Amino acid sequence: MKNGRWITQTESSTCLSEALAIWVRDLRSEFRTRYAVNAILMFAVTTLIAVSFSIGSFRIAETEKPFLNGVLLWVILVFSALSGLSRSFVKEEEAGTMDVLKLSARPQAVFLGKLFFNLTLLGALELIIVPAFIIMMGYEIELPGCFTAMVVSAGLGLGAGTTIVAAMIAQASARGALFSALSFPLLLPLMIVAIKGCERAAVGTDAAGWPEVRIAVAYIVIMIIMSLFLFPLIWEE
Amino acid sequence: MNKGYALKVEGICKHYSQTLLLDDVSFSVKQGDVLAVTGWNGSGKSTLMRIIAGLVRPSAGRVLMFAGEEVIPKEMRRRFLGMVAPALSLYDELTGVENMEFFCKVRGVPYHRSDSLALMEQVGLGGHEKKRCRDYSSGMKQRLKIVQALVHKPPLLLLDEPGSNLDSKGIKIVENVVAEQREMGITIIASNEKREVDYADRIINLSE
Amino acid sequence: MKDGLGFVMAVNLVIWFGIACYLFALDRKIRKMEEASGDPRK
Amino acid sequence: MIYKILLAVWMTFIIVASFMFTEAASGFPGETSRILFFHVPQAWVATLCFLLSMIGSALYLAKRRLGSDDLAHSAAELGFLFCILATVTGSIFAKATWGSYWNWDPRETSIVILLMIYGAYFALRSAVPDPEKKRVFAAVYSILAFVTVPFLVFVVPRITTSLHPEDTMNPAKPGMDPRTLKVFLGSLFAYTTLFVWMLRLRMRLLYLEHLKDPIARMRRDGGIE
Repeated sequence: MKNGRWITQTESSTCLSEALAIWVRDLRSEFRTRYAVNAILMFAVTTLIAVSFSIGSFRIAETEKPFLNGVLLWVILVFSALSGLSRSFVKEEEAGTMDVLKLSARPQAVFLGKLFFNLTLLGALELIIVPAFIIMMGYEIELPGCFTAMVVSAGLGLGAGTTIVAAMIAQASARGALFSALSFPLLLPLMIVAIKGCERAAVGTDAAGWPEVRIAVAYIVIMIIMSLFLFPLIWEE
Repeated sequence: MNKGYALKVEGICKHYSQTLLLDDVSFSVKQGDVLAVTGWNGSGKSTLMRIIAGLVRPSAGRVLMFAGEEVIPKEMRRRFLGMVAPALSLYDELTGVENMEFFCKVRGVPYHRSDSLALMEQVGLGGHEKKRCRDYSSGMKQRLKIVQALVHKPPLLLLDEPGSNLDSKGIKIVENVVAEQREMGITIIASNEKREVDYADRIINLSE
Repeated sequence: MKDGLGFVMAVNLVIWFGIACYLFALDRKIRKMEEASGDPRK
Repeated sequence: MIYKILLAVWMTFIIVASFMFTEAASGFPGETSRILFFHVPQAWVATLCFLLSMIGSALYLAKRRLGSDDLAHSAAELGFLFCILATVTGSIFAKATWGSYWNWDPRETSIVILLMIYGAYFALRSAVPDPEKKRVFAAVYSILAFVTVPFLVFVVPRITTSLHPEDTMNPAKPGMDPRTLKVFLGSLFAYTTLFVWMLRLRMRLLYLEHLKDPIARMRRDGGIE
């Protein structure tokens, strides 16, 4: 051991730098094992194919399309997210690395790191599924800008709402079922808002000021702030 | 910057469902001390270590760590301690050096690949840094855990059965680490191995 | 006042008396358990 | 003890009054509007429980005193009960007035979400073995759920109105005549008192359970930091 080792560096790690380190580590592990990605994409692709195969782009009447396509899109997105977003915490618990993480990073940083990771997964999910959905279901959208804003903000809301729940169920038994049961009541308002927003964007009339997008952003801000307060309580014994 | 670090453990009790695991454990250690905690299996050695590390909340009593005069707040204690324990495991899908990189960065220690490689070299992991931890033998994993606990040069070092899975060379490394830490800070070893208990100049037996 | 209404009211009253009796019985049972438990607070 | 007997008498008086002394509100088929003397107080108690459960949870997270967790747990249980009652009476009323048991008017949505939140709360409480973690997780979840309810109650109804043909009229306040209003408020008071009585019973029961278990007894009196 070099003799200079005694002087303890006053660590200057900010919450963000710790979170980024956790995020990068999670991405690297995920890239190698691909547990979460497989779970999410498998679910999403199969449901999308099942839906588009059975309905196709003609079965729904033209007037109904904006609304019904919005519902189908968000059913696919929310439930495929619910099938994989708990993976990062659950794997951490099963591998026994949660204690090491507790000893090296502050709770807020762990939350943010895992949140970024979940948002990356959701981003990948949306990038693949939304365009495919639009093409396969013949979903004409009048205001693409508003539509993308809605999809992105609701995706962020999905991440914000489920990350702390994933942390809790990772330390409980019956994890998979519990995660959906706990997350769904919290996500339902967001889902209703997202469906309405997509319909409004698709129809394209009276979409001034993107009301639903603003509601989704409010949801994101509230959930992240609440989670930053509550996460340390469930993180430390 | 060589503050006199000290650790005070007062009246620690811990109950699990109906059993009383730890009953009023108290001691205090200061810089340069090496303390051994012994006791039968299930006497609460590991639980006591986890309470000191702040991973577990005691049913009663408290743990205070002093840097010079002022008390280090509980949330900050994690920056001043390193822990090696059978229950702590590293990231299997990452390679040895990636684990080191993660622990350096997450602890805010400036990460230089060369430093990490040098540290790994010293615990006999030279040349293994590219392999995934999954492919490490349990002895190699134990050495990596020891290195990981020292990466931020902690004044308080908690070693829970450090010699487990280690060959004679590995045990030499543990002796080195304890000797090095003795001058610099506090060491607490939880073990029943006679060899490891002899490192200590004070012993606490949880089973009496 | 419709004829059926009296009947509905009667049913409600019966249900309420059942609930009230059950609650009173529960209250007494708990009070006994509290006395038997040697509770420091009492 | 007195207030319990008074409550029993008062509730009987309310039941009689809601059938005998008030006229059925106009605009509703037959006598169906009388259910409001029972449906609305139940929904009110269910929401009150949700608030109490949140307060108990916040107190528990702050002070880690078992009493607060008992409050949160009992309030959630009673909330679940009254929520089911409100949902049932609500759909009976919906069937009588609009011909369908369920047509997702915003109030029905929020009651059902409340039901799901209570269900999830109990699922969480039963899925965490370690009692300490269980209480902390339940408390955290109750607070998180409480934060999303305003979204549902205030935000969603306004934008979902165009989702479905909006044919509901706010049944709670159909321009009450003074006599109905008096009985309605009386019923509200009766239900709240009944709720308080049941809540205290449940909390005393939980307290007794804690007495049997030595650690909780120490925790409960000591109130560890």
